[in-house]
Amino acid sequence: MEKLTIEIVDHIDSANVYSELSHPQSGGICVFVGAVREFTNNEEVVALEFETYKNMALKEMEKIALEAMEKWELNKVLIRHAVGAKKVEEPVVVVGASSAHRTACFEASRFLIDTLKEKVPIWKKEIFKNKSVWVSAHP
Amino acid sequence: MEKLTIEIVDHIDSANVYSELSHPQSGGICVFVGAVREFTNNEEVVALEFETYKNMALKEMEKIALEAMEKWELNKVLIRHAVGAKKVEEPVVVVGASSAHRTACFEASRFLIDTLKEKVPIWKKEIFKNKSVWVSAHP
Amino acid sequence: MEVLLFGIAKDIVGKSEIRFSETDELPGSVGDLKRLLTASYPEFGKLSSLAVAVNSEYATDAVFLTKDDEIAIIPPVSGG
Amino acid sequence: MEVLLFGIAKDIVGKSEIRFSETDELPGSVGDLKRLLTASYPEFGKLSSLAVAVNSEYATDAVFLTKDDEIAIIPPVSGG
Repeated sequence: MEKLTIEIVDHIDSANVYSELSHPQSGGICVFVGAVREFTNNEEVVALEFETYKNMALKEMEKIALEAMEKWELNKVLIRHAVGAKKVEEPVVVVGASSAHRTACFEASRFLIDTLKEKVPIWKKEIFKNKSVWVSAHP
Repeated sequence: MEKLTIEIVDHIDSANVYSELSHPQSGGICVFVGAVREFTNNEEVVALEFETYKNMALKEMEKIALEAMEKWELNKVLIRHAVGAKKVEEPVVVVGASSAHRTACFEASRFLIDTLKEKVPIWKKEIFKNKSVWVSAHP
Repeated sequence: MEVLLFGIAKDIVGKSEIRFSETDELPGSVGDLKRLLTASYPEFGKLSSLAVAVNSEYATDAVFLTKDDEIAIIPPVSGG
Repeated sequence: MEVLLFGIAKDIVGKSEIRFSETDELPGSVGDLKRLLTASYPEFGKLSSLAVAVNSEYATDAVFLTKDDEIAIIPPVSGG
Protein backbone atom coordinates (compact mmCIF):
# COMPACT_ATOMS: atom_id res chain seq x y z
CA MET A 1 0.00 0.00 0.00
CA GLU A 2 1.67 3.21 -1.19
CA LYS A 3 1.65 6.11 1.24
CA LEU A 4 1.99 8.70 -1.50
CA THR A 5 0.02 9.23 -4.69
CA ILE A 6 1.55 11.95 -6.89
CA GLU A 7 0.19 12.29 -10.40
CA ILE A 8 -0.28 14.58 -13.36
CA VAL A 9 -3.14 13.30 -15.50
CA ASP A 10 -5.29 14.33 -18.41
CA HIS A 11 -8.55 13.76 -16.60
CA ILE A 12 -9.40 13.61 -12.89
CA ASP A 13 -11.94 11.09 -11.68
CA SER A 14 -12.98 12.20 -8.20
CA ALA A 15 -15.01 9.07 -7.48
CA ASN A 16 -12.03 7.00 -6.34
CA VAL A 17 -10.27 9.49 -4.11
CA TYR A 18 -11.91 8.26 -0.92
CA SER A 19 -10.83 4.68 -1.43
CA GLU A 20 -7.34 5.81 -2.44
CA LEU A 21 -6.95 7.61 0.90
CA SER A 22 -8.74 5.08 3.07
CA HIS A 23 -6.55 3.29 5.61
CA PRO A 24 -7.37 1.07 8.60
CA GLN A 25 -5.61 3.47 10.97
CA SER A 26 -7.31 6.56 9.56
CA GLY A 27 -10.34 7.92 11.38
CA GLY A 28 -10.34 11.02 9.16
CA ILE A 29 -9.92 11.69 5.46
CA CYS A 30 -9.90 15.22 4.08
CA VAL A 31 -10.08 15.95 0.37
CA PHE A 32 -9.95 19.24 -1.49
CA VAL A 33 -11.01 19.46 -5.13
CA GLY A 34 -10.28 22.56 -7.17
CA ALA A 35 -12.65 23.03 -10.09
CA VAL A 36 -13.22 25.50 -12.91
CA ARG A 37 -15.41 28.40 -11.87
CA GLU A 38 -17.81 30.05 -14.32
CA PHE A 39 -16.77 33.61 -13.55
CA THR A 40 -13.53 35.41 -12.72
CA ASN A 41 -13.94 39.08 -11.82
CA ASN A 42 -17.41 38.96 -13.40
CA GLU A 43 -16.08 37.76 -16.73
CA GLU A 44 -17.43 34.50 -18.08
CA VAL A 45 -14.77 31.80 -18.33
CA VAL A 46 -15.14 29.46 -21.30
CA ALA A 47 -12.38 27.08 -20.19
CA LEU A 48 -9.07 26.87 -18.40
CA GLU A 49 -6.00 25.49 -20.08
CA PHE A 50 -3.26 23.94 -17.94
CA GLU A 51 0.33 23.41 -18.97
CA THR A 52 3.13 21.93 -16.89
CA TYR A 53 6.84 21.25 -16.75
CA LYS A 54 6.08 17.68 -15.83
CA ASN A 55 9.40 16.33 -14.46
CA MET A 56 9.82 19.25 -12.17
CA ALA A 57 6.14 19.46 -11.22
CA LEU A 58 6.15 15.83 -10.05
CA LYS A 59 9.33 16.44 -8.04
CA GLU A 60 7.86 19.54 -6.39
CA MET A 61 4.58 17.74 -5.66
CA GLU A 62 6.48 14.92 -3.99
CA LYS A 63 8.50 17.37 -1.89
CA ILE A 64 5.27 19.00 -0.71
CA ALA A 65 3.75 15.62 0.19
CA LEU A 66 6.87 14.60 2.11
CA GLU A 67 6.96 17.93 3.91
CA ALA A 68 3.31 17.41 4.95
CA MET A 69 4.20 13.96 6.27
CA GLU A 70 6.95 15.47 8.39
CA LYS A 71 4.66 18.14 9.80
CA TRP A 72 1.66 15.90 10.54
CA GLU A 73 1.08 12.23 11.28
CA LEU A 74 -0.49 11.08 8.04
CA ASN A 75 -1.24 7.58 6.79
CA LYS A 76 -1.77 8.56 3.17
CA VAL A 77 -1.29 11.64 1.01
CA LEU A 78 -2.55 12.31 -2.50
CA ILE A 79 -1.79 15.14 -4.94
CA ARG A 80 -3.18 14.88 -8.45
CA HIS A 81 -3.28 17.67 -11.02
CA ALA A 82 -4.87 17.70 -14.44
CA VAL A 83 -3.43 19.28 -17.59
CA GLY A 84 -5.04 20.35 -20.84
CA ALA A 85 -8.32 22.18 -21.38
CA LYS A 86 -10.93 22.03 -18.61
CA LYS A 87 -14.49 23.33 -18.73
CA VAL A 88 -16.67 24.82 -15.98
CA GLU A 89 -17.22 22.42 -13.03
CA GLU A 90 -14.47 20.06 -14.21
CA PRO A 91 -11.97 19.18 -11.47
CA VAL A 92 -8.44 20.43 -12.09
CA VAL A 93 -6.70 19.39 -8.89
CA VAL A 94 -7.34 16.98 -6.02
CA VAL A 95 -5.32 16.91 -2.82
CA GLY A 96 -6.03 14.96 0.31
CA ALA A 97 -4.70 13.17 3.33
CA SER A 98 -5.84 10.60 5.85
CA SER A 99 -4.87 10.43 9.50
CA ALA A 100 -5.89 8.94 12.83
CA HIS A 101 -7.52 12.20 13.95
CA ARG A 102 -9.15 14.91 11.90
CA THR A 103 -7.01 17.94 12.71
CA ALA A 104 -3.98 16.47 10.92
CA CYS A 105 -5.79 15.68 7.67
CA PHE A 106 -7.55 19.07 7.55
CA GLU A 107 -4.37 21.05 8.18
CA ALA A 108 -2.33 18.88 5.81
CA SER A 109 -4.84 19.22 2.97
CA ARG A 110 -4.86 22.98 3.30
CA PHE A 111 -1.05 22.98 3.30
CA LEU A 112 -0.93 20.74 0.21
CA ILE A 113 -3.11 22.98 -1.92
CA ASP A 114 -1.60 26.26 -0.66
CA THR A 115 1.95 25.07 -1.29
CA LEU A 116 1.07 23.51 -4.64
CA LYS A 117 -0.29 26.87 -5.83
CA GLU A 118 2.88 28.59 -4.68
CA LYS A 119 5.58 26.24 -5.95
CA VAL A 120 4.52 23.66 -8.51
CA PRO A 121 5.38 24.61 -12.12
CA ILE A 122 1.91 24.47 -13.59
CA TRP A 123 0.44 27.36 -15.52
CA LYS A 124 -3.20 28.20 -16.05
CA LYS A 125 -4.58 30.21 -18.93
CA GLU A 126 -8.09 31.59 -18.57
CA ILE A 127 -9.96 31.46 -21.85
CA PHE A 128 -12.68 34.12 -22.08
CA LYS A 129 -14.93 34.77 -25.08
CA ASN A 130 -12.63 37.38 -26.62
CA LYS A 131 -9.26 36.91 -24.97
CA SER A 132 -7.09 34.60 -22.94
CA VAL A 133 -4.87 35.42 -19.95
CA TRP A 134 -2.05 33.57 -18.18
CA VAL A 135 -3.17 33.77 -14.56
CA SER A 136 -0.92 35.65 -12.10
CA ALA A 137 1.66 36.39 -14.80
CA HIS A 138 1.50 40.14 -14.25
CA PRO A 139 1.30 42.12 -10.99
CA MET B 1 -30.38 22.31 -7.46
CA GLU B 2 -30.62 21.96 -3.67
CA LYS B 3 -28.13 23.95 -1.65
CA LEU B 4 -28.36 21.62 1.34
CA THR B 5 -28.05 17.85 1.57
CA ILE B 6 -28.86 16.56 5.06
CA GLU B 7 -29.23 12.81 5.47
CA ILE B 8 -29.08 9.90 7.86
CA VAL B 9 -28.50 6.71 5.90
CA ASP B 10 -27.66 3.05 6.42
CA HIS B 11 -24.69 3.08 4.09
CA ILE B 12 -22.48 5.90 2.84
CA ASP B 13 -21.25 5.86 -0.75
CA SER B 14 -18.39 8.32 -0.94
CA ALA B 15 -18.06 8.11 -4.70
CA ASN B 16 -20.80 10.65 -5.42
CA VAL B 17 -19.93 13.33 -2.92
CA TYR B 18 -17.86 15.37 -5.34
CA SER B 19 -20.65 15.62 -7.90
CA GLU B 20 -23.17 16.38 -5.14
CA LEU B 21 -21.12 19.41 -4.08
CA SER B 22 -20.02 20.53 -7.53
CA HIS B 23 -21.41 23.90 -8.62
CA PRO B 24 -20.56 26.22 -11.55
CA GLN B 25 -19.63 29.02 -9.14
CA SER B 26 -17.49 26.81 -6.90
CA GLY B 27 -13.75 26.86 -7.44
CA GLY B 28 -13.21 24.79 -4.29
CA ILE B 29 -14.85 21.74 -2.77
CA CYS B 30 -13.78 20.39 0.60
CA VAL B 31 -14.94 17.02 1.91
CA PHE B 32 -14.26 15.32 5.21
CA VAL B 33 -14.97 11.62 5.66
CA GLY B 34 -14.93 10.05 9.10
CA ALA B 35 -14.20 6.33 9.05
CA VAL B 36 -13.83 3.48 11.52
CA ARG B 37 -10.29 3.17 12.86
CA GLU B 38 -8.79 -0.19 13.71
CA PHE B 39 -7.48 0.82 17.14
CA THR B 40 -8.68 3.05 19.98
CA ASN B 41 -6.19 3.48 22.78
CA ASN B 42 -4.32 0.42 21.48
CA GLU B 43 -7.38 -1.81 21.71
CA GLU B 44 -8.55 -3.46 18.53
CA VAL B 45 -11.98 -2.28 17.40
CA VAL B 46 -14.18 -4.93 15.80
CA ALA B 47 -16.91 -2.53 14.75
CA LEU B 48 -18.72 0.66 15.66
CA GLU B 49 -22.44 0.76 16.17
CA PHE B 50 -24.30 4.02 15.61
CA GLU B 51 -27.70 4.90 16.97
CA THR B 52 -29.63 8.14 16.50
CA TYR B 53 -32.67 10.09 17.53
CA LYS B 54 -33.45 10.68 13.91
CA ASN B 55 -35.97 13.57 13.94
CA MET B 56 -33.84 15.62 16.21
CA ALA B 57 -30.56 14.66 14.55
CA LEU B 58 -31.82 15.84 11.15
CA LYS B 59 -33.02 19.11 12.70
CA GLU B 60 -29.67 19.69 14.41
CA MET B 61 -27.74 18.82 11.23
CA GLU B 62 -29.83 21.32 9.28
CA LYS B 63 -29.20 24.03 11.90
CA ILE B 64 -25.46 23.42 11.62
CA ALA B 65 -25.56 23.61 7.82
CA LEU B 66 -27.55 26.86 7.94
CA GLU B 67 -25.19 28.31 10.50
CA ALA B 68 -22.25 27.47 8.21
CA MET B 69 -24.01 29.20 5.33
CA GLU B 70 -24.38 32.32 7.44
CA LYS B 71 -20.73 32.32 8.47
CA TRP B 72 -19.23 31.60 5.03
CA GLU B 73 -20.26 32.15 1.41
CA LEU B 74 -21.10 28.61 0.36
CA ASN B 75 -22.79 27.33 -2.76
CA LYS B 76 -23.52 23.87 -1.41
CA VAL B 77 -23.36 22.07 1.93
CA LEU B 78 -23.66 18.36 2.66
CA ILE B 79 -23.94 16.49 5.97
CA ARG B 80 -24.58 12.74 5.83
CA HIS B 81 -24.28 10.34 8.75
CA ALA B 82 -24.57 6.57 8.75
CA VAL B 83 -26.29 4.46 11.40
CA GLY B 84 -26.01 0.77 12.28
CA ALA B 85 -22.88 -1.37 12.51
CA LYS B 86 -19.76 -0.22 10.65
CA LYS B 87 -16.52 -2.12 10.21
CA VAL B 88 -12.94 -0.85 10.00
CA GLU B 89 -12.38 1.57 7.08
CA GLU B 90 -16.11 2.00 6.49
CA PRO B 91 -17.21 5.64 6.26
CA VAL B 92 -19.54 6.75 9.05
CA VAL B 93 -19.92 10.43 8.28
CA VAL B 94 -19.34 12.74 5.33
CA VAL B 95 -19.48 16.52 5.52
CA GLY B 96 -18.49 19.00 2.85
CA ALA B 97 -19.02 22.36 1.27
CA SER B 98 -18.28 24.12 -1.97
CA SER B 99 -17.47 27.79 -2.43
CA ALA B 100 -15.95 30.26 -4.87
CA HIS B 101 -12.63 30.29 -2.97
CA ARG B 102 -10.99 27.57 -0.91
CA THR B 103 -10.77 29.18 2.51
CA ALA B 104 -14.54 29.17 2.95
CA CYS B 105 -15.03 25.50 2.09
CA PHE B 106 -12.12 24.37 4.29
CA GLU B 107 -13.26 26.37 7.31
CA ALA B 108 -16.89 25.41 6.82
CA SER B 109 -16.12 21.69 6.55
CA ARG B 110 -14.13 21.80 9.76
CA PHE B 111 -16.98 23.65 11.47
CA LEU B 112 -19.54 21.12 10.18
CA ILE B 113 -17.76 18.08 11.60
CA ASP B 114 -16.73 19.78 14.87
CA THR B 115 -20.25 21.01 15.55
CA LEU B 116 -21.86 17.73 14.49
CA LYS B 117 -19.72 15.88 17.03
CA GLU B 118 -20.74 18.34 19.72
CA LYS B 119 -24.48 18.67 19.14
CA VAL B 120 -26.10 16.04 16.93
CA PRO B 121 -27.88 13.27 18.88
CA ILE B 122 -25.98 10.30 17.49
CA TRP B 123 -24.34 7.75 19.76
CA LYS B 124 -21.43 5.50 18.96
CA LYS B 125 -20.69 2.22 20.69
CA GLU B 126 -17.23 0.76 20.24
CA ILE B 127 -17.34 -3.00 19.96
CA PHE B 128 -14.10 -4.63 21.11
CA LYS B 129 -13.44 -8.37 21.30
CA ASN B 130 -14.56 -8.69 24.93
CA LYS B 131 -16.59 -5.60 25.69
CA SER B 132 -18.45 -2.68 24.22
CA VAL B 133 -18.39 0.96 25.30
CA TRP B 134 -20.63 3.98 24.60
CA VAL B 135 -18.07 6.56 23.52
CA SER B 136 -17.75 9.72 25.68
CA ALA B 137 -20.52 8.61 28.03
CA HIS B 138 -18.31 8.82 31.12
CA PRO B 139 -15.74 11.47 32.08
CA MET C 1 -46.13 11.03 29.31
CA GLU C 2 -43.42 9.11 27.46
CA VAL C 3 -39.71 9.66 27.62
CA LEU C 4 -37.50 8.26 24.84
CA LEU C 5 -34.14 6.79 25.77
CA PHE C 6 -31.05 6.48 23.57
CA GLY C 7 -27.51 5.16 23.77
CA ILE C 8 -26.29 4.50 27.29
CA ALA C 9 -29.55 5.89 28.75
CA LYS C 10 -31.37 2.95 27.20
CA ASP C 11 -28.83 0.55 28.74
CA ILE C 12 -29.14 2.17 32.18
CA VAL C 13 -32.91 1.95 32.27
CA GLY C 14 -33.06 -1.35 30.36
CA LYS C 15 -35.65 -0.19 27.84
CA SER C 16 -36.04 2.40 25.09
CA GLU C 17 -38.90 4.32 26.68
CA ILE C 18 -40.22 5.28 30.09
CA ARG C 19 -43.97 5.73 30.44
CA PHE C 20 -45.51 7.74 33.22
CA SER C 21 -49.09 6.62 33.70
CA GLU C 22 -52.01 8.92 34.45
CA THR C 23 -51.73 8.15 38.14
CA ASP C 24 -47.98 8.88 38.40
CA GLU C 25 -46.79 12.23 39.59
CA LEU C 26 -45.48 13.78 36.35
CA PRO C 27 -42.25 15.78 36.31
CA GLY C 28 -43.26 19.41 35.79
CA SER C 29 -40.02 20.59 34.18
CA VAL C 30 -36.87 19.32 32.53
CA GLY C 31 -35.03 19.85 35.82
CA ASP C 32 -37.64 17.77 37.68
CA LEU C 33 -37.32 14.98 35.14
CA LYS C 34 -33.53 14.89 35.52
CA ARG C 35 -33.80 14.75 39.31
CA LEU C 36 -36.43 12.01 39.14
CA LEU C 37 -34.35 9.93 36.74
CA THR C 38 -31.12 10.33 38.67
CA ALA C 39 -32.89 9.37 41.90
CA SER C 40 -34.30 6.20 40.34
CA TYR C 41 -31.16 5.33 38.32
CA PRO C 42 -28.03 6.66 40.05
CA GLU C 43 -25.95 5.67 36.98
CA PHE C 44 -27.25 8.83 35.29
CA GLY C 45 -25.29 10.84 37.83
CA LYS C 46 -22.04 9.33 36.60
CA LEU C 47 -22.39 10.44 32.95
CA SER C 48 -20.25 13.22 31.47
CA SER C 49 -23.42 15.19 30.81
CA LEU C 50 -27.15 14.70 30.65
CA ALA C 51 -29.40 16.68 28.34
CA VAL C 52 -33.11 16.56 27.63
CA ALA C 53 -34.84 17.33 24.35
CA VAL C 54 -38.43 18.52 24.26
CA ASN C 55 -40.14 18.18 20.88
CA SER C 56 -36.74 17.38 19.38
CA GLU C 57 -35.02 20.55 20.57
CA TYR C 58 -32.48 20.81 23.40
CA ALA C 59 -34.30 22.17 26.47
CA THR C 60 -32.93 23.90 29.57
CA ASP C 61 -33.88 22.75 33.06
CA ALA C 62 -36.49 25.51 33.34
CA VAL C 63 -38.61 24.29 30.42
CA PHE C 64 -42.06 23.02 31.51
CA LEU C 65 -43.26 19.61 30.41
CA THR C 66 -46.75 18.62 29.36
CA LYS C 67 -47.93 15.13 28.63
CA ASP C 68 -48.21 15.79 24.90
CA ASP C 69 -44.56 16.78 24.52
CA GLU C 70 -42.11 14.43 22.82
CA ILE C 71 -39.45 14.11 25.49
CA ALA C 72 -36.07 12.45 25.05
CA ILE C 73 -33.07 11.82 27.27
CA ILE C 74 -29.86 12.82 25.47
CA PRO C 75 -26.76 11.26 27.04
CA PRO C 76 -23.35 12.54 25.84
CA VAL C 77 -23.43 12.48 22.03
CA SER C 78 -20.62 10.82 20.07
CA GLY C 79 -21.41 10.98 16.36
CA GLY C 80 -18.84 11.40 13.63
CA MET D 1 22.67 24.93 -24.31
CA GLU D 2 18.88 24.71 -24.41
CA VAL D 3 16.41 26.63 -22.31
CA LEU D 4 12.83 25.34 -21.98
CA LEU D 5 10.01 27.87 -21.98
CA PHE D 6 6.56 27.46 -20.41
CA GLY D 7 3.34 29.43 -20.06
CA ILE D 8 3.66 33.12 -20.78
CA ALA D 9 7.45 32.73 -21.32
CA LYS D 10 6.69 30.63 -24.38
CA ASP D 11 4.30 33.31 -25.66
CA ILE D 12 6.85 36.10 -25.08
CA VAL D 13 9.62 34.34 -26.98
CA GLY D 14 7.28 32.77 -29.52
CA LYS D 15 8.65 29.24 -29.15
CA SER D 16 8.98 26.54 -26.50
CA GLU D 17 12.78 26.46 -26.40
CA ILE D 18 15.77 28.74 -26.86
CA ARG D 19 18.97 27.20 -28.21
CA PHE D 20 22.35 28.78 -27.71
CA SER D 21 24.69 27.51 -30.41
CA GLU D 22 28.37 26.63 -29.84
CA THR D 23 29.42 30.02 -31.14
CA ASP D 24 27.07 32.05 -28.88
CA GLU D 25 28.35 33.50 -25.66
CA LEU D 26 26.67 31.24 -23.06
CA PRO D 27 25.19 32.69 -19.86
CA GLY D 28 27.49 31.57 -17.03
CA SER D 29 24.89 31.68 -14.26
CA VAL D 30 21.16 31.84 -13.63
CA GLY D 31 21.51 35.59 -13.02
CA ASP D 32 23.29 36.03 -16.37
CA LEU D 33 20.57 34.09 -18.15
CA LYS D 34 17.83 36.27 -16.62
CA ARG D 35 19.67 39.47 -17.65
CA LEU D 36 20.23 38.16 -21.16
CA LEU D 37 16.59 37.17 -21.57
CA THR D 38 15.21 40.41 -20.18
CA ALA D 39 17.52 42.40 -22.45
CA SER D 40 16.33 40.49 -25.53
CA TYR D 41 12.66 40.30 -24.47
CA PRO D 42 11.71 43.27 -22.28
CA GLU D 43 8.31 41.66 -21.59
CA PHE D 44 10.07 39.41 -19.06
CA GLY D 45 10.73 42.50 -16.97
CA LYS D 46 6.98 43.07 -16.59
CA LEU D 47 6.18 39.67 -15.04
CA SER D 48 5.26 39.32 -11.34
CA SER D 49 8.31 37.11 -10.90
CA LEU D 50 10.80 35.16 -12.96
CA ALA D 51 12.43 31.97 -11.76
CA VAL D 52 14.82 29.52 -13.36
CA ALA D 53 15.04 25.79 -12.81
CA VAL D 54 18.27 23.89 -13.34
CA ASN D 55 17.87 20.14 -13.70
CA SER D 56 14.26 20.51 -12.58
CA GLU D 57 15.03 22.27 -9.29
CA TYR D 58 14.53 25.95 -8.52
CA ALA D 59 17.93 27.67 -8.78
CA THR D 60 19.12 30.97 -7.28
CA ASP D 61 20.82 33.61 -9.42
CA ALA D 62 24.27 32.45 -8.23
CA VAL D 63 23.94 28.92 -9.64
CA PHE D 64 26.43 28.24 -12.50
CA LEU D 65 25.16 26.84 -15.78
CA THR D 66 26.87 24.28 -17.99
CA LYS D 67 25.68 23.23 -21.42
CA ASP D 68 24.57 19.81 -20.21
CA ASP D 69 22.14 21.23 -17.64
CA GLU D 70 18.39 21.06 -18.25
CA ILE D 71 17.43 24.70 -17.89
CA ALA D 72 13.88 26.03 -17.74
CA ILE D 73 12.31 29.46 -17.40
CA ILE D 74 9.59 29.41 -14.74
CA PRO D 75 7.20 32.36 -15.05
CA PRO D 76 4.74 32.92 -12.16
CA VAL D 77 3.07 29.56 -11.48
CA SER D 78 -0.72 29.31 -11.29
CA GLY D 79 -1.69 25.70 -10.75
CA GLY D 80 -4.63 24.55 -8.67
